[in-house]
Parts: sequence; C-alpha cells; structure tokens
Amino acid sequence: QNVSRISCILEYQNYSNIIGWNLSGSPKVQKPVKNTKDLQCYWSPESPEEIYKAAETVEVNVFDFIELKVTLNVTGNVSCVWIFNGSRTECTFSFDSEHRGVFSIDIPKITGTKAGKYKLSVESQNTSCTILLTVHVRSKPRKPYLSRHLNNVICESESYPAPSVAWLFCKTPTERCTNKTGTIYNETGDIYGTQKVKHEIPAADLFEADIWCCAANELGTECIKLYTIDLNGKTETPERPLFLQVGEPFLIRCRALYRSFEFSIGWNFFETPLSEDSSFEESQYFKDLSMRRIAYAFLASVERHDSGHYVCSSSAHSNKSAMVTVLEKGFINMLNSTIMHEIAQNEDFCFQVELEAYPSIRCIWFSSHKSVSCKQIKSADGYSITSRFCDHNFEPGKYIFYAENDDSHVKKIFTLHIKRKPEIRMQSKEGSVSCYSDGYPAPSWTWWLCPEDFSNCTEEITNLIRVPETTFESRQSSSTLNITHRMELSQIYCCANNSAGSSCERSNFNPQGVK
Amino acid sequence: QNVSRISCILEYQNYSNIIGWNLSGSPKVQKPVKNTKDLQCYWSPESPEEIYKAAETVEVNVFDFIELKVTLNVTGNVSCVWIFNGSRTECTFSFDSEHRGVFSIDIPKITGTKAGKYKLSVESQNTSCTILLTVHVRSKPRKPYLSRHLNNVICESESYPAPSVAWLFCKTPTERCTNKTGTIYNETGDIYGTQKVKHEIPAADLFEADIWCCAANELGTECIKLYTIDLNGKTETPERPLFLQVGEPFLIRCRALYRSFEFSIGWNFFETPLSEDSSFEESQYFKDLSMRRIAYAFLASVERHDSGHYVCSSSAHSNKSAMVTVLEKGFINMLNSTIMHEIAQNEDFCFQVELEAYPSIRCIWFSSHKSVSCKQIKSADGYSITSRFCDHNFEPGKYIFYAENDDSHVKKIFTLHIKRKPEIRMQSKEGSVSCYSDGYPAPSWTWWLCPEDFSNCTEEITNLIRVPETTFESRQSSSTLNITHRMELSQIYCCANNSAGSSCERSNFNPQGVK
Amino acid sequence: DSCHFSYNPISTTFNRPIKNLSKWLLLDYPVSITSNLKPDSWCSELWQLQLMKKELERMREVAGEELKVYLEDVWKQIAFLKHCNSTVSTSCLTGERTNASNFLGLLEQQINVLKIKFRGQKNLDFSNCTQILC
Amino acid sequence: DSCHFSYNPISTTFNRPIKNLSKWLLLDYPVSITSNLKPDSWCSELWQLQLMKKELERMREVAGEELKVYLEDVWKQIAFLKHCNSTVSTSCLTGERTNASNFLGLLEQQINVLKIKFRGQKNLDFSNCTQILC
Repeated sequence: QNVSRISCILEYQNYSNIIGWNLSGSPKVQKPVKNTKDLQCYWSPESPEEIYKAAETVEVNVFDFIELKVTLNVTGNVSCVWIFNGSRTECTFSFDSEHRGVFSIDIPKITGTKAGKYKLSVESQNTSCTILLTVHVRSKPRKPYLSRHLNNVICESESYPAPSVAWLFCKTPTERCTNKTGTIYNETGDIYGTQKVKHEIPAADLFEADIWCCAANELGTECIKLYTIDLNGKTETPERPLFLQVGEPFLIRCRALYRSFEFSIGWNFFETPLSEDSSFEESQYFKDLSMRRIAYAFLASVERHDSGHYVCSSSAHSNKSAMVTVLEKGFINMLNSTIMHEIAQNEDFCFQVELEAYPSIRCIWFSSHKSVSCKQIKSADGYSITSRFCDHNFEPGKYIFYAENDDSHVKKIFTLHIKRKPEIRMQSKEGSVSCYSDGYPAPSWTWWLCPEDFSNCTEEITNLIRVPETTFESRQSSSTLNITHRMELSQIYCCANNSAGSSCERSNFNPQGVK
Repeated sequence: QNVSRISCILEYQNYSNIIGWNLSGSPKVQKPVKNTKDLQCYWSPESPEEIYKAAETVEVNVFDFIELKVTLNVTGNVSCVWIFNGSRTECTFSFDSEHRGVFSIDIPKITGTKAGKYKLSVESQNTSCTILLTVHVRSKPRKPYLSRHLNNVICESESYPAPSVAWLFCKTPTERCTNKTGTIYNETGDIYGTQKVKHEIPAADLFEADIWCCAANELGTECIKLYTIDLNGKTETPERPLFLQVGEPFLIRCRALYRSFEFSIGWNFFETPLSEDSSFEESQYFKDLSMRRIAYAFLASVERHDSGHYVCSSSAHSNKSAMVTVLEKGFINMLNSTIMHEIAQNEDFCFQVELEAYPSIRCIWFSSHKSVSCKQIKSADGYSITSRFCDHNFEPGKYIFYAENDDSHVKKIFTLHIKRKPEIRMQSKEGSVSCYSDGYPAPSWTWWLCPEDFSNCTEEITNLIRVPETTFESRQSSSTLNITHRMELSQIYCCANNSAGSSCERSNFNPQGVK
Repeated sequence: DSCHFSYNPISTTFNRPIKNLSKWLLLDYPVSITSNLKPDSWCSELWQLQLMKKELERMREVAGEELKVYLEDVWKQIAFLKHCNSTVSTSCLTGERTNASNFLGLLEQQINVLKIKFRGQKNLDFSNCTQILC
Repeated sequence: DSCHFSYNPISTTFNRPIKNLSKWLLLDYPVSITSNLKPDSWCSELWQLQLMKKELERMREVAGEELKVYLEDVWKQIAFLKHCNSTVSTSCLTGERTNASNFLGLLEQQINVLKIKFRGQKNLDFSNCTQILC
C-alpha cells in the first residue's frame, strides 16, 4: 500500500550529445537529448524501518549528465540528505503540483568514482524513510597496466561491462594479430560494479618484436604496447619519451640479439644497475647458436623521483636509453594562440593542430553549426598528436578545437576568411550614386569620370566610405559619390578592388533623372 | 639505302571500345579510338633476296580490329599477296599522295588462331621483295582443362602472356584460398606465341571438398571447379548438368565417406561400369577408422556419344548421377522476344535477362546513348546466367542486351515507357481550339461545354485526334474542337486522361477573339 | 569376425603416414620382427602384418603425445587385421632385433604385396590363415 | 678455448625444448648414461653434460629429418660446452642403460644445477675440469 506513495526517476543526458562525439570516436551530430527511466522503487518488507529499493539499477555511460529524482508524499517541514560512500551531501527538494516532495541529486559528467549505492533519507512530520539506489557507470576499459609477478608479465584492465584482455603480437593491434593465452584472473574492480581482469603470461613467451595488450568491451578498446628498446634496431633519435602517472606500474624491456651467448645486457638508472627485484632477464638460443636476451625493468608503483634516463647497456651493442617522466597529473601541451586563415575559393586547405598529451585525449572540432569528433594521428611514442579538420567546405567563420583528458582541457580558436573578388551593386538616388560590394578582403574604392570618348578619365575623390565591422555575417562595404553639375555630362564609374581581383560598374546616371 | 623506301604501320582498334566493355568485364564507355604503331621495318642484309623484317612485333589484344599497312616505292603494274599459315590471301593496294604503293590486310576481331608470321610478297617492275611481320595476340588464359595421367590430375591452360596455373582449395577461388604445388611443366602452346602451362598434382592430395584450378595472367583469370558428386551431401535435385565440347578432356570425381572400409563406390555409364583406364580410385583412412573413397571418371577427349548419365553408385550410399552433354559447338539459349515495360516515375525497376550458355559469355547492355558491360550472376553449375541492368535512370527508349561466346551470339531488345500523367497545353485559333499533351500511355480526350454556373456540362464529341507514332522522341498527342456559335456562351474544357491520371484545361476562348 | 574381406581394406595412400612417421623416429630404435614364419604364398603377409600391428601397438604405449598421433596414422592402415585375430604358439616364434627404419620398410613392402593380391578381386578369404605357423 | 665463462651460457628457457622433444620420442628408446663419475661438487655437472652432449649428437645422426630439428634445439642449450672439450679415458667410464625419458629428466636436472651455480656470478672457471674422472 505504500507503493503508490513513491516514484524514482533517472534523467540522463548522453555526454557525447552534449560534447558532440561518442566514446568510440565516431562523429555524432545530434541535439542533446534528455532520456528518462523509471527505477520502479518498491517498499522492501523485510527491513524494519521504511526502506524503499529500486527494482532497476541505474546504468549510465561515463561522462553522462545524470539526475536522480525521488517523489514522495511528505507533509510539514521536511529534511533530507543523500549519503554516498559515507559522505553526506545536502539534498535539494521542492514540491510538485500535487504537493508531493521531489528530492533530486545532480551528477554532471559522472565517472567510475561516482558509481555505487546512493542512500536518500527523508525525515518529515508523517514519515521517515530511506531510499536506496544503485548506480553503475559503463565505460570502455581503463588503459591496461603491465606489471611483473615472478617471471611472468601481467596485463590488467578494469571496466563495466567487464573487459576481455588479450596479448597481441603484431605491428598494429587488430583482430588479425596472432595472440597467446596465459592464465586469466577475474576480480571485482576497485570502482563499484566494475570487473578487474588480469591476463598473466610467462615472460619466456614474450620474445616477439612488437607486443601489445588490448582490453576491449562493447564500448571500446584500449591498447598498450610493451615499451621496447631494441639494441639491434637503428638508433631512434630522440629516444622515445615514456610518460607515467604517480602510482602506475612501470614495465619496460630491452631486447638484444648477438651471434653467441657471450654478451650481457642490463638496465641502469643514474649509472647504478637496477636491483634484483626491479629487473630480470629472459634468454633464448636462436638459429645457429645466436642468443637473444631480454632484460626487463620493473617498478610496482612509480613516484616522481623515478623519472629520469633508464639506460640499457650491453657488452656487445651500443647503449640506448628511455626517458621516463612520472607526472602527478596528466597534461595537454598546445599553443592556444588564435590563428586567422585566408584561403582562395577552391584552395586545398585543412585546419591543423599539434599537441602533446598524457593520458590519451578526447577531442572535437566545433564550427558555427556543427561539431565533429576529431581524428587523432598519434606519433610512434603515442604522446604527440596531430589533428586535421578539412570539411569546412569554404564557409568563412570561427572554428574551435577542444581537447580534454582526465586531468586537463584546452581550446584553440581559428578564423577562416575566403578570398573573393568584389561584386558591385550600384544604386543611384537623388543627387548621389552609391556602390555596394562584398568580397574579402574588404575592397578599396575609386571613382572615375570619363567623357563620352574616354579620352581622359579623371579620378573623383570621395570620403563617404563604410568599412564593414569584423563580424562574419555581412562583409559588405560601400562608397557614395555626390553628383555635382560638373559631372553631369561624363560617364561615372565606381571600381572596387582587393587582393583577389577588382571590378568596375558604370553608373547609368542620367542627369534628367528619368531612366 | 633501302631503309627509307619502306614503312610498316599497325593500326588497331581496341575491341572493348567498339563493343563497349573491357576484357576484365568492368564498364568502359569510350568513343572507339584508332591507335597506330610503327613496326620499324628494316632491310635484313643477311638474306639473299630483298627481305624486310619488322623490329617491333605486333602485340594486340584478342578481338581487336587490326590493319597491317606496308608502304613501298613501287612503279608500274604491281602484284602482291599475303601468305599466312601457308594460305595465300589476295592483298589490296592503293597509291598514296606521293605515288607510293600502300599494301594492307584487315583482321577484324583477331583471335589466337590468327597469330603468327605474315608474309607480304610484292612483285613490280623495279622490285620484288618480301616483308615479314610477326603478330602476337594477348588474351586472358583459356578455360583450364582437367585431365588424368596415371594417378595424377593435370590442370592445363594456355595464353600469351603465359598464365600462372594454381590449385586452390576453398568454396570460391580467391587469393586467400590454401593452395598446393605439384610439378609445373611449360610447353609452347598450340597457338602461335602462346605458352602452355601444366600443373600436375597427385590425386592422393585431392581429398578436399572444393577443388579449383585457376589460370591467370595480367589480362584476367579463368577458373574451373573439379566437378564433384558428394554421396554424403544432401541430394541436389536436379543434378547439375555438365557441358563439354567435342575433343575436350573430361574428369569428374565421386566422393564418399563411410564409418569403415567396408563399402565400395564406382562409376557406371548406361548401367555398365567404366573400364579400368577410364576410372581410378583413391582412398584414405580418416578419424576413428572411417574411410573416404574418391572415384574418378576420365575420358581423354570426349565425343558426342559420350553424352549421358554418369552414375556414381555405392554399396553404402544412395546413388547420384551427373548429366554430361557433349556439344559440337557452344550455345547460348535465350528467349529473344522483344519485351515492352511500362513503369511509374520512381518505380524500383531493373531489366533482367536469363540465359544458358557454354562456354562462358561476354555481354553488354546498350542504351540509346551509352553501352555498359553487364554483370553476370552465375548459378552454381556455371551455365545458367542472369544479368540485370538498373541504371536506366527513367529514360524511356530502346535498350538492347547483347551476348556472345566463341561460338554464337544473341540479342534481346527491350522498350521502356515511363507512365506519366498528361500535361495539357492549350492553343486557340480562329474558330477552333486545340489541346496538346504528352504523358504515357497516350491519353484519351474529352471536351466539355459548361454554362457559367456549371449546372450541367455536356460532352462534345470531336474526331480531330492525332495519336503519336511509336517513336520515343515525342509522345505528343493532340485534339482539336471546332467552335460553333452554340458554344460561344459556355466555358470549354478539354480533359486528357491515361492510366497515370488525368488533367483538364479551361479554354479562355473569348468569342470576340480579343484577349 | 571371419578374416574374410568383400571390400578392399587397404587405402591407396597407406605409404604417406609411414613416410611421415619415419621423419619423426630415431631410426635406430630397436624393434623385433618375426623371422621364422613358415613360408606360405597366401597367408605370410597376413601373419607378418598381424605381428607388426602388435609391435606398433606396443610402441604407441611408450610414445610421446605428439608422436602417438603419427604412430596411430600408421596403425590405422592395418587396423582391418583385427578381423583376423590369428592365434600363435609364441614358443615357436623367434623375434629378430632390427631398427625402426627396417621395420617401416618391411611394413610398407608387406602392405604393398597384400594390396596387389586385392587388386581386381571382388572378395578375399583368409579364414584359413587363423593359425600362424613357423 | 678455455672452459671459462664470463657470460651466462644457460638460457632461461632451456626446459622448453626438452619438454618439446619428449613429446616426440619413443620414451623407451635405449640410451646410455655414465653412472660412475667421480663425485665432484664443482665439475660433476659439467662432466655429465659433456657426455650427454655426445649422446645427443649420436642420436641426431640417427634421427628422422623432422625429429632432428627438435634434437638440435635441445643440443643448443648445452652447445656452449664445446669450449671445454674434456678428455676422458673411456676405459674407466661405465655406461648404464636407461630410457630416453630418464635421459631427458637427468639432462634438465643437471642444467638446472649448473644454472644455479651461474646465478649472480660475474664469471665461472671450469678450466680444472678438463679431465673427467670416474
């Protein structure tokens, strides 16, 4: 009998509609849409005091804007509070048309940390009750971590819905790569509702040149390449930087082939060899008794002081090193000066932005009337990113590039002008004649008086010129010439020219004023 | 010093331009283009009498229209003859502007049989000389033949440039099929300049379900499937026909799997088992001691009397048979009645043609202003072919389907009408008013006389109706009504209607004749 | 189960598994074959092959997991002999030590002789070979 | 070529080829291993492995072409012993017949002991093991 007294509603706005791209990166152009879902709250009899539960769990995508709304029959003065993860947040409430209390809580750009059990407790004159709502946040898998356990390498990721974690052996990670399966462990994730998946494989199985670990679920895929220095490969200058965030595990390997076992390799950090538990080696005899050694450097959880040059030295190869930078927070480095572009009508032109960022970014191009998700071209080291936007289809105006990652966001503004030859429209009024023209850049005006036989035209000076403001809508500029008796017998021409060309118009001004 | 006296030219028209498709079947829409090539004839000193040779060999595509032209300084009465393959053909000659003799020979739609050495011998007052030209014909490989040699199967094809012959094991022959290599033999082909390639593989290696042999060169690929009856497969009714031409080799196999070796299979032709040298068997133990037996039926060169039912009988499976038809010549069976189609403006419509043919055909769709190569949808047995033509973009007119193979050709004519509501144009002249309208089908006319208040309109009969001829250009039909005094006070309407709809027009006929 | 065959039990591809197996063996592996079988134009291959089938089955018991598959492929070629479990007084048989290479050679040769006997025959009756004589 | 190693010659993955080979062998294949080596905490593995290397080389000579590849992979793991061609008076050695399975087990165990000796050592000198004693 209490059932009808309560109604729980979830209202959520898909983040990708708002911000304009969907999580898997394909362009999405839609008006923001508010979806609602009835959570079907019911009174759970087995609990002593009045506890309501929701039959439906709240399942939303990461970054969605969500609002939990509970409507309850309450009278008199009311107090309420939302409790989540032990912390209490004030709750806002109002009365709807039927004088029922509406208690709501807003969670903008929800992330995994906000998933869990939300408890609303309401005290009022006639009732005191508690409503329990559980919130799951769906997201594509976290970027996998690589770590060491004895002589095995573990690839671990976490997400809801649970990720599948696979070791792939090829240049670029696609389904068609060969894969190997070690032992797979499932654990509940650190974040409420998520599943942590670990895929452990013996290091003795990891002699290939290119090794990837990819975690995938229906929302997307995240891959990480086992950072490798190849002492036989051509030296990559500058050596590729490796960014990590404080607390992340750090595993890199150094790979060397030699014609016999008579060589050794090892990792040094600031000239001191890594300790036993921070490094281990695997070796394998190869064709004609050559041997390949692979030395691993490993730290379970990096601190700032672990940044620096890790050098892989060998008794038979020239050394190579990796520059490791441990960051407190992620970053996005980009020159965000405003840039103005002037292009011709059919010039092959694309906006381009270069930036460096860690961790990986989400980005989007805005133009006046649409937003398109941006394609990222990642450099080998994965940090320097280039993005180009070409389908401006020659519409002059403002274009904005917006990028964000978990820790920061940046914006860059471009203005686009299309150079066009001026086109003149002429209007003659009582005693004056005016010429109007658009075209970019704004044209300069000259007036000519020519006798019938065009023997010698004289330039007329006028200062009645209106230069358009800088807004994009209309670039119209105009110039007016007052007609004096002197001019009546000659032909009057107005000419406008800019860097794209010039054009003239003959005034059919007829002194008698009758066309 | 004799060099300047002679010039040899090859003129050739690419067949696909003329007939409108290129050999690999992709649509080609170009005006026929005449190409010329200088064969650089030179006097070859080492021969006693005057012999000229061509530095460049003639290399043309199969079916091209070619003309060999030799220009020579000759005076007085001249006789000439072309000798090819021992047979002499009269040669036509004329004198060019500089009074030099021009000797030419035409070879329309050249095929492999016309490749070889062409000898032109010219007798005249001042000279008697011989010119040698060699002609190579490029074509995609002939359809491969399968034949038997002891317990091996040979796949053989021939072409210039030389084909690569490969055994492919998959449902449909693509590069990605698994392949096996046996022994490959190269011999000079039967046709001048071609290369015959044989790829022999032990029958003991041919236990797969789907076996193809494909011959390919840069001009195209031709494949043949090893015709197989599978006694374990579901019965294919009607059994698939197998067409062969007299003289071709014939090799088919019957495949059966049984839970043990205790069964036998064999080929019968008109109830008598095939002789030892016309059939052989391969067998292989399989998982859990089941055995697969494959019985081959083989004839080195078929005659008409080899047509009939070849029955594969088994002691442990129901029998199945193949219907073999040996033909003197290839055929194309198609109903070539002319078909008229009437469609609505945006109706989803395609022309369709079904035919049966052996050997494989080349086909093309002609419309009034373009010719497009046709896509063939082959049935499993490869003989019944369907072709559809959809991009008529609603242009009424005549459409022609043309198909040919080495032995015959067929043509089918379609007419297309687009049903459209009539649109009336009215013209009034002295004493009469006429209405004109197009629209299909040709509309029927009615005239109405209505008083001012439209109380009751009466129908006027007129027999001045012109029905358009059947040409497509203008479908205009018209009807004229002579105005009599009686009509002067009423409103005159002419109405045209056809199955697509009807429309009427009021005559603004004003008795006074002044608008 | 009479040792009577109305269908040809010998596959035309029996030499392939034997060739394959020889690539995977230590060819000096000691094997024993019976040398003192009573010469009998009709039954001798049948007797010899039945004894070799037993030797193959023994080898299969001591083979590594991958090698077992190749041994089984060879064993399948003469598995049909289970229809003729001839009895033998072991006392009279004398085994001769030889190596795996000769063993496989003899096996291939014996099957070939039997195959020729089957060629063109509708059915073959070995029922009077059930007693191996030496 | 002194039997002196300044780099670790034992690959960390030596047990894989041994496991692989055992899948392809007739495990009762007779092999002889020396049983009366003079116990010597420093040299005994080295002596035993040198003798086993010779046995592997003998087996490789009689192996089928495919098996040879797997034998070679095992041989490679102890090929470094060619730097210490110890001499031995054959008379004193007594071989003991055993089967391939035991042989591979002993091989793996001996390499493991040697590997532990190498762990953490910059270089190891076996130059005084050049005379195999029994």
